[in-house]
Amino acid sequence: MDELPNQDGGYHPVLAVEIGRLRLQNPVMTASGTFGYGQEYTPFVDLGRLGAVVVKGLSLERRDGNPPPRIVETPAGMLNAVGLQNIGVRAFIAEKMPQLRPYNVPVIANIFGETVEEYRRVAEILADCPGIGGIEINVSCPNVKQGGITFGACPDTVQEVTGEVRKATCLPVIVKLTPNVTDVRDVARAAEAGGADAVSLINTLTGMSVDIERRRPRLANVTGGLSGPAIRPIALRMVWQVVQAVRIPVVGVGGIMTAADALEFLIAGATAVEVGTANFVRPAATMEIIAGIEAYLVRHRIGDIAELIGTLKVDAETDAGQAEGC
Amino acid sequence: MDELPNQDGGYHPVLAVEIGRLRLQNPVMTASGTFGYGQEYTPFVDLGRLGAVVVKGLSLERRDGNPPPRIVETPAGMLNAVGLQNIGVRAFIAEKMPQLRPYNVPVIANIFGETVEEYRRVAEILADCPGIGGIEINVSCPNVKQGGITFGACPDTVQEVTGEVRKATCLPVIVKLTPNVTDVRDVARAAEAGGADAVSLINTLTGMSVDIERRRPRLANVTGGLSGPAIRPIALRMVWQVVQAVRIPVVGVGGIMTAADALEFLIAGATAVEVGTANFVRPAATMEIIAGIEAYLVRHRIGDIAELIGTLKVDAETDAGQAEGC
Amino acid sequence: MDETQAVRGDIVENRAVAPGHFQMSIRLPGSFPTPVPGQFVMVRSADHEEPLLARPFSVYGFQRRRGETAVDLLYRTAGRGTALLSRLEPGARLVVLGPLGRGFAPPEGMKKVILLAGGVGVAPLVFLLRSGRLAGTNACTCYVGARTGEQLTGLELLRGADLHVCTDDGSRAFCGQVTDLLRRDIGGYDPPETMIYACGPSPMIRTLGRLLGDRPIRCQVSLEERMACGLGACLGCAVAVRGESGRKEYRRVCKDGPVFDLREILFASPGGAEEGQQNG
Amino acid sequence: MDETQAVRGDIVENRAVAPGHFQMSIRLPGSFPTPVPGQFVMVRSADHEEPLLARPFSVYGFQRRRGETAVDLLYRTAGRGTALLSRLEPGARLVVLGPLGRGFAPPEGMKKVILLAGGVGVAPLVFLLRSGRLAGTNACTCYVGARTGEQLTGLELLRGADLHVCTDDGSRAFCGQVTDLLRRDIGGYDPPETMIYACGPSPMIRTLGRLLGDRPIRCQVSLEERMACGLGACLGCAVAVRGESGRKEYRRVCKDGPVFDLREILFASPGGAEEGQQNG
Ligand SMILES: Cc1cc2nc3c(=O)[nH]c(=O)nc-3n(C[C@H](O)[C@H](O)[C@H](O)COP(=O)(O)OP(=O)(O)OC[C@H]3O[C@@H](n4cnc5c(N)ncnc54)[C@H](O)[C@@H]3O)c2cc1C
Ligand SMILES: Cc1cc2nc3c(=O)[nH]c(=O)nc-3n(C[C@H](O)[C@H](O)[C@H](O)COP(=O)(O)OP(=O)(O)OC[C@H]3O[C@@H](n4cnc5c(N)ncnc54)[C@H](O)[C@@H]3O)c2cc1C
Ligand SMILES: Cc1cc2nc3c(=O)[nH]c(=O)nc-3n(C[C@H](O)[C@H](O)[C@H](O)COP(=O)(O)O)c2cc1C
Ligand SMILES: Cc1cc2nc3c(=O)[nH]c(=O)nc-3n(C[C@H](O)[C@H](O)[C@H](O)COP(=O)(O)O)c2cc1C
Ligand code: FES
Ligand code: FES
Repeated sequence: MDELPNQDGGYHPVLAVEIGRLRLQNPVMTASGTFGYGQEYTPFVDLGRLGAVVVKGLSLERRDGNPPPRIVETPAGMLNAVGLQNIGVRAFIAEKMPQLRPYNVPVIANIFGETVEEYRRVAEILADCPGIGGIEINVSCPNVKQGGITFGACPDTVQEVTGEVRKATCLPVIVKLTPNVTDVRDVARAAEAGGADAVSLINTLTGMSVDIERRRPRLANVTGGLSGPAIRPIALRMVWQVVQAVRIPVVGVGGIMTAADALEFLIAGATAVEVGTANFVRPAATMEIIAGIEAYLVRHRIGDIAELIGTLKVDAETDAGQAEGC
Repeated sequence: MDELPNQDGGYHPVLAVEIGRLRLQNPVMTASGTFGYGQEYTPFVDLGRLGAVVVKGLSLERRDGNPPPRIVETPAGMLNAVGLQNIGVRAFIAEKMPQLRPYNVPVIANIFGETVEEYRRVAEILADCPGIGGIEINVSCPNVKQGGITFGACPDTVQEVTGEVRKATCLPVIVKLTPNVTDVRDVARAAEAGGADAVSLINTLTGMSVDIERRRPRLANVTGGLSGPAIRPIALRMVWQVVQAVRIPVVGVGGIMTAADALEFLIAGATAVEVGTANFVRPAATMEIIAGIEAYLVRHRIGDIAELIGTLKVDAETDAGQAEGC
Repeated sequence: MDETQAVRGDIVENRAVAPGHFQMSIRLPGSFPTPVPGQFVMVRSADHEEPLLARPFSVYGFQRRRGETAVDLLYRTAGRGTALLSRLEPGARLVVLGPLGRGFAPPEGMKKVILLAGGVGVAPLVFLLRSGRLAGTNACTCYVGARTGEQLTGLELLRGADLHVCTDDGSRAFCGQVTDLLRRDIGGYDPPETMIYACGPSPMIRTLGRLLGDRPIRCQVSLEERMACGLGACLGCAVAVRGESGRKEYRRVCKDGPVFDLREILFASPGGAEEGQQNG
Repeated sequence: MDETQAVRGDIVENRAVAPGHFQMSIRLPGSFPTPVPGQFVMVRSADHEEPLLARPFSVYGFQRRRGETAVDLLYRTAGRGTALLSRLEPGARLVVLGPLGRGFAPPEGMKKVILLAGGVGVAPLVFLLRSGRLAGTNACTCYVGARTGEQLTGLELLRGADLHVCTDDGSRAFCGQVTDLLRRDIGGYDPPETMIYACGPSPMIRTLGRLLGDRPIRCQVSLEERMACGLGACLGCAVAVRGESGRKEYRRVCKDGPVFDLREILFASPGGAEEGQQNG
């Protein structure tokens, strides 16, 4: 309608956001497990331009992971059953951190354990490692003490794990929520109560695929985690719900392939986003997404990304609940 | 390797399956809400060749449904927020059943209510309607008495609704489970305990989509139900879990587009399947799927589909639980 | 009535007719029923899994000649579905579902016919005019508008009619909207003798509704709404109308429309949903 | 070392060379690094959203001439990704990621080189032979097998080598598997002087492992596993090897391979996973 005269030239919106004490130069991070330890993507990504690098999940000791096949493609997505293979937190600090520090990008360590104690110890070991900007707690792992039910399915356990990690470190703590629950807000509130600086969501949805010729699961582990654009609508819905349920920042994850996708999460109230499966499809995806967000802000004359975050206009009172539209 | 001589000619495998007392000539049904009242598809589908026709969800009184936009496409899927628009159970019996009866296909009435009492009354009204082969209870609706939490999220409520419907009718009762729960097996067991003859799953996953230019939800209802191939891996995982958790037949629903997809569910243990979103993409999808299942049985020299159902080979003990493969 | 079909179609032609606007001609099997003006087809690429759902387009032209059957579409690139279609080359294979919906009712003895088109809304009106269905009427006036002069498409097919053109940016002809053109002339039309056929973006239809107000001029409008099935089964394409008892009811654009009597339509509050929204 | 790139490529040629087998030639930007034999590329259509992930293929040939750079692939249609590739026409746009992985190590003074190929596994071995990297060795013997005579592809490119051919169905040459051919001759090769390069389906690699048994012949095999990133980041493409301490470790086919020393590999029990499976 009444277009303003073109003022794009030289317009540089503020992209920086804050997650607790952690300042990110822009809201685009990598999602754990999809970006290795960062180094793998240096031919395509200037790590120094990322909001943060979230590294592959770390445990106290190295872990082998699951037998192959570990991945299978599904419509607009993929299942993975890597099985938390990692080199262990100490080897990470000794071997990988020295390579990451020169980029001057916050490194967020994604951590997991089979007991609350293990979570705490991994956090402790990371606590005074220079270059680590924060800790992301992956609660989507089976809790061996409770018969393999995932930590993330139970608000009380999430609060406990968060609290223990909180005590073990001064670093900003992000709790990464699993979507495989009835009401993700309950778990988000538990993380907040446990002292989390932020929550990130979603981790993968549990899925499965069958080879009908061999009548066998396509993954050696039978089930795996579904990621990719297929899950984006679910992730966005949960992020929107959680934004309304907690006061701490929310990091949106799940099926973000383009700047437009990232903007959906930011508008719905996410303070930052993590890009996962997209890295596999377009190795420079994160760079394209940062550029695309900036271009959108310029086009819409938004001087600071803070003016965009959480500005979703919703008519009337709409229940952020589970009410389905069937 | 050692191929048998070709004996395809004239080989006619048995496709019939049973859901409680209800015998289906083949395991392919339509999914509620995706096939109208059947009539809409007669240019493409010989209704008489279907396993069953599951009609759009019926309530006691007619309902308007939600304002538009009601649907939006997403990667390998779609969100719908139709909002349970329907003509009401009595109008269905008076106006739609007479058109369906001549096809001699079992008609399964999908029903819902806002209170347990409403479910019971709808079931009662259908109880002695000739041509109705069964009732499918949709528990994915907000329970007005419990502040809008869906019936399907709470095992006790599911058991209660199932029990009430069970008392109101002699027809086979199928309980349709929502996937928006932490452990679908708990709800499936509740349906079994309530007297269900079968469970069907999954209904849609709640999702959302945002128009970044207008900064508004793309659906007037904000959230909607995600269906289509995107959700198939999740549906298949849940079906496999439920098959191991209950003794009653399980009907697989979710993202089934082709015979190969249907076969994944059958091999994982589903006695029958429902085809939903595929009808929109290929109106004759159900016919193609029936033909494809038959061709597979012929090719694999399987004389009766019962010899295929639930024959998934899983090595070692694999936990059917929530353990994720991150 | 001939039944709807789902058939393979081959692209014969697919060319840009204006920036972001394309005309596509699709060869169909001879069995494909002849569409009524105002009916539409749903189209998707046979060689792409995505987008999943077919996209609806009004029939812009239809020919059976030299043993070949073809349907023409006029479309603008709105999102990923139409963007993909615009990239397809002649020879590319489509799936075409149609003819769908209820088309325009003939003017039945009305003396005056008005065609009111906004943007690609011209497509079904061109087909209506050229179908010969308006033959009985004495006079036909066309009001055609577009955002820019470049985007005025299909005008050559309206030759012969009394044509009034406008553009939003004034780059060609009258600067303003088709409804402005009509407003100027509306007093001169005799309501009981006049039939309006309209197709265009929702704001145009809404303005038209306000413009006609209580004038008893019959007006058939072709509406758009997001569709999944196109067959009346999914209830996705709802439009709110005043039902028999005067209360709000939803109709299916794909089956009960896409052509509706303008007077039936209940307009949503701009940018949002109608009153009486109801969840679940 | 030249860095991996993600570039646009155009299909120059894509033709069936046998039933279900295609040879594709892709024009690349001149900046694309020259791959080492045994390295691979990941390819997807730039104009299809599905499948999402690129598919890995060994480099079958690589040319820089008349200012043009091109990579050749030899592939069989295994599922929906390769089926889509096989339908693409010259001119279709691809995204190519590569060169990826560690290629074959040169024979380093070995007197005898053996190439052992099953099916499309011939692709990297053809590139190896033609690359000139084997030039230092006196003698090169190729064993090439396929399911049927029709499916024996790439033989013309092995001309000059001492060639032994077989088919599973006996429709051409020796009836049996390449490992049967090798078994017949194996006694005649002097272990410390011989280097085997092998590529083919998993059962072939497994049989080869059993066949060589304790013979101290060095054998480099190119392995296949499902891949997401191709860059070593996702840990999706795991293969079990005997680690330094003798215990099982997983290596990444895409980064640590695809070429491995046969002796390192821990084979899974047929049809299932290895011992020691571990969930979560
Ligand atoms: C009966 C009918 C006839 C139509 N005839 C024509 C025609 O002749 N020429 C033409 O160019 N377009 C026509 N349309 C609109 C056309 O269907 C949409 O532009 C198209 O579906 C958009 O698909 P997309 O994937 O490119 O856009 P999307 O990415 O799906 O959406 C882009 C934008 O288009 C809007 N949109 C999406 N689907 C529809 C829809 N079904 N109706 C209206 N707006 C929509 C969205 O709200 C969004 O703002 C018709 C629509 C209907 C219902
Ligand atoms: C390093 C490497 C080099 C390869 N080189 C060639 C080559 O030169 N020519 C060629 O024809 N093929 C090659 N392959 C195999 C090729 O990548 C697969 O056939 C292809 O990815 C299958 O994709 P699809 O979508 O057609 O099949 P899908 O539908 O994904 O699967 C069909 C079948 O192929 C198997 N499969 C899928 N992906 C792979 C994979 N990455 N590796 C092995 N099997 C797989 C599946 O288990 C399934 O049985 C190579 C694989 C790797 C890892
Ligand atoms: C191969 C793979 C490995 C992953 N590993 C981890 C992990 O170690 N820790 C974690 O918290 N999430 C892990 N994830 C989940 C992602 O971080 C992310 O939450 C999920 O993939 C959804 O985002 P996406 O759709 O953008 O990929 C992994 C995902 C993939 C695909
Ligand atoms: C437009 C639409 C309307 C639906 N309406 C109902 C309904 O009334 N009752 C019900 O139980 N499920 C309903 N569903 C859910 C489907 O029956 C099915 O469970 C779901 O779509 C998943 O299957 P699919 O991926 O094959 O579509 C609806 C789904 C769609 C897409
Ligand atoms: S599009 Fe399905 S009812 Fe209209
Ligand atoms: S494919 Fe990702 S690590 Fe190998």
